[in-house]
Amino acid sequence: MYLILLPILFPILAGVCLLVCRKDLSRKLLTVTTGTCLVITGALAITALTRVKQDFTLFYLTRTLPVYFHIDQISILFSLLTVIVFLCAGFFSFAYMKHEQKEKRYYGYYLMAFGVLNGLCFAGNLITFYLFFELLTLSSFPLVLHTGSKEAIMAGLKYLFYSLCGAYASLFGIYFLCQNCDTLTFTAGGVLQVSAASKDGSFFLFLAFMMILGFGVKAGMFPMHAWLPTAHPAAPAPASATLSAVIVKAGVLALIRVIYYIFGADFIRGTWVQTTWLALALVTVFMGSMLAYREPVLKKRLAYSTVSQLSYILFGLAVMNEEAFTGSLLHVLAHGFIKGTLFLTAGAIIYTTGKTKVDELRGIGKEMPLTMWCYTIVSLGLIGIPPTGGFVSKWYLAIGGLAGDIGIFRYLGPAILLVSALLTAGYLLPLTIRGFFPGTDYDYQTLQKREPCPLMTIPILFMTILSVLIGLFPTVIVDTLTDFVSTLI
Amino acid sequence: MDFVCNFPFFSILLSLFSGTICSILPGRAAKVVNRIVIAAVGVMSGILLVYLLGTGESFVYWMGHFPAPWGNEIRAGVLEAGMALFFCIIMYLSMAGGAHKLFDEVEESKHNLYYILINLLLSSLLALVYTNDMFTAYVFVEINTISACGLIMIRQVGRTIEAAVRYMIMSLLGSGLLLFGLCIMYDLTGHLLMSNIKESVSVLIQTGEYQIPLIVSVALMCVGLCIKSALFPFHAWLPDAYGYSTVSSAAILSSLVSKGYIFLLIKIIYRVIGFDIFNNTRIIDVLFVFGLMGMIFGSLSAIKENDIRRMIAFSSVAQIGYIYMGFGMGTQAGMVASIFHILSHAATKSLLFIAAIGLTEVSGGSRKFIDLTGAGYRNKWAGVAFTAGSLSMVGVPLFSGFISKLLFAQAAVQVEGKMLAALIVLGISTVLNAIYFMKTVIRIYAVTGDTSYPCITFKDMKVHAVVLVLFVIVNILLGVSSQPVVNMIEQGLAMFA
Amino acid sequence: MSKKKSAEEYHKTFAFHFFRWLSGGKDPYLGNVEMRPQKEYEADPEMLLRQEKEHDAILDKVYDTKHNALLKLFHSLYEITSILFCLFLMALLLVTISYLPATGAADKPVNNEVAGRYIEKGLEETGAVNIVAGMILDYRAFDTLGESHVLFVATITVLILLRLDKNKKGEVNPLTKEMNPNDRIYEPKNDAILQLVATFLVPIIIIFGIYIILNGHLGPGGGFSGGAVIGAGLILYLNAFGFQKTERFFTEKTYKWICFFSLSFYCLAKSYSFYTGANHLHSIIPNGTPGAILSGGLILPLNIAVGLVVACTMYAFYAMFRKGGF
Amino acid sequence: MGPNLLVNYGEAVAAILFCIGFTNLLLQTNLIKKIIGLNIMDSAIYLFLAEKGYIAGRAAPIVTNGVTSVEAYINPIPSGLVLTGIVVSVSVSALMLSLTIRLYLRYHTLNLDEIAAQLKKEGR
Repeated sequence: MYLILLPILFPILAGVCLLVCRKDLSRKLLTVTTGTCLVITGALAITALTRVKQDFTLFYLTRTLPVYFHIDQISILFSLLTVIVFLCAGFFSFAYMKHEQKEKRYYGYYLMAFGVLNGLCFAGNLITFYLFFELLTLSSFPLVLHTGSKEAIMAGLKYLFYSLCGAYASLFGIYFLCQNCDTLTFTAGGVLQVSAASKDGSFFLFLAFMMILGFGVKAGMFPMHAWLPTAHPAAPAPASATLSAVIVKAGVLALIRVIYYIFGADFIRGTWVQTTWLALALVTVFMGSMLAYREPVLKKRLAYSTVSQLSYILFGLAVMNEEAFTGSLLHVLAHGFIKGTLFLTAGAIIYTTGKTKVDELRGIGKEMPLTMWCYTIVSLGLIGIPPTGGFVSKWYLAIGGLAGDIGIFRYLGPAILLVSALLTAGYLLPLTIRGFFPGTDYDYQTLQKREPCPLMTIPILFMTILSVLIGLFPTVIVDTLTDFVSTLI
Repeated sequence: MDFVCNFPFFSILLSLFSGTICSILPGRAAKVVNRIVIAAVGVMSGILLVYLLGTGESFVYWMGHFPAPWGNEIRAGVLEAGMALFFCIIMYLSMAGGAHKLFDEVEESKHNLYYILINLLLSSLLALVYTNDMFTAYVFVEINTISACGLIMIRQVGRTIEAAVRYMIMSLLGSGLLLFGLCIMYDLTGHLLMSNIKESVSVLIQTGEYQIPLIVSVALMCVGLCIKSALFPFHAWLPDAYGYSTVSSAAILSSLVSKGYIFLLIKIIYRVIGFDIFNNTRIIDVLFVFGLMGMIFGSLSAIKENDIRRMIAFSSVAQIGYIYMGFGMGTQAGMVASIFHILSHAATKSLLFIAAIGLTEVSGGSRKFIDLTGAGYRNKWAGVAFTAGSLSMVGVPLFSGFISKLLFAQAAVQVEGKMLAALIVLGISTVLNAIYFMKTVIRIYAVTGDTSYPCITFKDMKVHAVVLVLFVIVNILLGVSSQPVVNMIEQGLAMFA
Repeated sequence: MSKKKSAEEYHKTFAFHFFRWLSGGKDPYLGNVEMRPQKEYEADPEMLLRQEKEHDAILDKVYDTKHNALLKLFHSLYEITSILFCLFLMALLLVTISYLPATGAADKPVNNEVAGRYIEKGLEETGAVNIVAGMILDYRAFDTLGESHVLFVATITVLILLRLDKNKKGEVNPLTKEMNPNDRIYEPKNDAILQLVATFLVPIIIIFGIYIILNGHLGPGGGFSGGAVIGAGLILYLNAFGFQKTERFFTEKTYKWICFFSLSFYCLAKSYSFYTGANHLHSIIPNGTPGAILSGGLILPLNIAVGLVVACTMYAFYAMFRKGGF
Repeated sequence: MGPNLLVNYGEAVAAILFCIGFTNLLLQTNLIKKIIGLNIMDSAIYLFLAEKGYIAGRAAPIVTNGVTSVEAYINPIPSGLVLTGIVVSVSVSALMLSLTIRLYLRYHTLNLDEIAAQLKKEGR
């Protein structure tokens, strides 16, 4: 029973202890402690996922609103992603954080964010979800402003305000849902009372839209995406990896929970909300890619790429049929691993060379071949070239889009996805090309191999392999997904 | 009658009498007496609360040898006992948290006077909570006002004295209106005891006699108490009074004194006029509108403020607005939300004041934001506590502020006409809250190169740190286990009727 | 035939003194009474002008009065709204009053069973001939207990604001900095008229005050009014003879202890009576024969306590206002 | 308008006085005048209360010749309230006056606006 609490509470407590602990731990001890905590948390999370079959009510916040945990397939999917990315990025940061200050604080908040994310995945009703959603913002925002420079603080503030505003927009909806739902427990197919839905239909559509916008902030959806490209470059590389791979996925998880488990897909399908949502998602896809294409700074370019790729997922959710939904979930995984790898490679590059702009990185492939090979492989995956993970997910998304009953977007959607894929190639591959083929005037004499230490390369390699594996054996995942996806649609 | 039933009377008389005793004691002994009295009253209220929860019925207590319409009475129910207990906790913590500052800001020979004021303030708060008689309420409102004024100006700088004058002027306007309303009400009903007035009022309403004077008298009493509790357009005295007085005073004033008046208003609404009759007047709409305005304008002024204490003070204006908005909804749920917010705001605001003093101490005594940069590192306990308080104010789950906002929203959803306005303003005000509190939190945790200010560790501030931790615990308790509290409030309101 | 006295001798006679006094030839108090002619206060016009200018300059500097149209607008708006509000309030109250029951009528809701019992049974139940005294000190004694504490807390605040304390640490008391250090300039001159009159009047006033207090339950009067009269007597004495003389019998310590004992007695006595009343116990305090001086149960002692407190408080207010101490 | 305005002329005067006091308290910038306004306001309320207690042709509520009949005396309650009210008003006036003394000693003016301006100039 209480097993479900352990992966949530243990890292949070460990993080608090680290933060409160007064003594200056030696770097080695700190690393070992944090590493152990991370591994234990991962193990606990996996145990909880496999063992816990029961629901668990911790306590009642108000009479009708319990803090309640429940594990379903979506939880398993997101939780696995969280554990893998957090472990990889955590080990990466043991090497990376050497050149940053205040490591203890970083690890403390890192562990807390880990625990909160686990809680977010396990949350069984909307109010618990909201609770952890807010906590996630608060525990991840110290990671953004970690460096303490003026830009970092401003970026952190921007992140905080965008997130809080978004959360309040959704809270607005929760207030009403409390009244008009029998329960806020996540139930496939929605819990909105039929009477309320038929009586104040348009009002609840508006609420749904508010909540989409509100939670969409976290997922970087169009009108409120601006925090993403400022927050990512400001954070240390492993933090941006988790931010981009997992934390923004909290927004996606939120939308899945709200639309499919609270309102119910049938309620939204075919209304102006779906249309607007589709339009916003597509605008974001295209705009993110364009902005990434024009961006010279590597990490910022990757951040814009995140904006664009996340909206692939949102597009899939907005289409609301089985294929698209499966595609979305697959893309959650694929993008998680790919973007994690990309940010980690960017971190490795910054760590070894200190260069941040794409133009400066000529010949980087000769210097750090292993890292750059990983970069290239996952880039191909993100573009959607078979047999990587990105291909499968985009395939499903496109199929779903074409099959969906969504008017003009039926054709517009896949077209924009295609254009955006081309743009993705346009902004990711130049680094590979210049890195491996620096041109004739490159001075090969000064070139030296400076592959980063194994603590950095192994996580990168691991995640690369995972992203390829998803592409090679998608059926394993798709089969498990199909069953419950059909219950949602 | 059980012996426990004497406890409300004991607590009022004990605190009243301790005020007299303190007048002949030196400062240090007065402090001890004061602490013991607050603790004793707290314990008695706690026992009384348990007793009342057990019996499930309120009781009246004769103050003298004569029964209801002739003698004075006090009355205790679950809500009253709970409020008294809560007031004692907050007051004890505020006193303990600000005690070390008292030596810097108040002349030592006047310390015992300070404790006299605190004792009398406690007794007047208790009397306001327990009383069943309108005129007694008026007399103790005056004690409350005067001792609050004393608390403001005991730190004798120009600002506080000016603030005290402004406070007195506004308060006297309020008392005048309250007394006039009271007199008219007396003229119409011939009674001064709340229960008897209520009977007469319901008779008057049924017969349709004296409708206009009745409404006017209710309105006068409401306006009087609104002025006294610093509802939005009458808040001009508040920032200076809370911002410059010594820190215990500020914490007590913002979290208890204004709440005492508000609680009296609740009693008037329920016990004198009757909830339904009150809701049928236009007065609740006026309260609603001013509450909403207070929520927005208070926050806006707080954003513009450059001084941490004044910022917290302005935030009080906004929070009082919340409470009146809850009244204005005119439903039981709104009332419950307001009462919960009274508790939540009291716990949070005093926490913020006490934490703010810890931050200013490590910034050379300056309360300007520019000097507070990085203060959270220099005084870790205060920094963490301030952050916790801010999060509660902003309405982050797990803290008390979230629950009160949730309750307000749930209440608002049930009211047809006022739903949208309430929710929108709630949203705006929350975002504004977030802006200025988060701004402050970032500021105190920003890294600064300036190392001229000293750092403070736990050793230097044991009591202060413990108080801060206790405040945070109270806050989280209210946020996590709100259900028993809400049940208690509902039970108490049911006993009012 | 009377013997003609020499001029020298004549100057010693009573007749000479009398006629000289009659004709105003000599002021008998000359030399006995300090009579420094006091100049009427005239403000230096230049200084006034300067102050005015300073004042304008401050306002100008702080608010930028010339250019601050918003402030002007706010001020005028404030005035207009407050006048309108007051007019509105007045109209409202007048309309309300027009609906109230008629003054002087006997069948108003006010004259109900409550007032009836006070009048009919008051004498029997409280033992006080003065029904009002019986009401405020027995039926509704809790109010009155509160009321005397209002007075107490007000003195405390006045003490906080105006008491001059000797500082041990040698820090500058904010009050001493502000106050004129030479507070003895307010001391009365040796004004013999005042002193003589005071010698006669003060005892009478004080006895009258005591009478009012002791008679509080028998006729009009009571602790508060009697105390105020005694306070007035003390203030007169202070004005006539100065602080040095009053300090011999009335210092801050006296004040403190009198207040303490009176209020403590008040609190304890009333606590006893409330406690017995609420618990339906028999009170041991007898009501006595109505009309006798020792009657009315607790009313007489309470009146004395209140009277002492009020007398001391009145005197304390005055002394504080004058020079921040006793 | 109700029927009793002319009969209740005493109360009407009290109301007008109350408003005069109220306006003074609000609008006067001079502190002493404000305090006078306060006292006018309080006195108006006492007048109001006294009018409430009055019953035509009856005596003050002091038992004379052992007559304890309701018809003999006026209502004692308002008188008691006035007594209590007077004490409150005395206390408040004393407090206000001592505040005024302090402010005058410090700022040499009784004008509240001017004091506010000087405070702003002090910048504390």
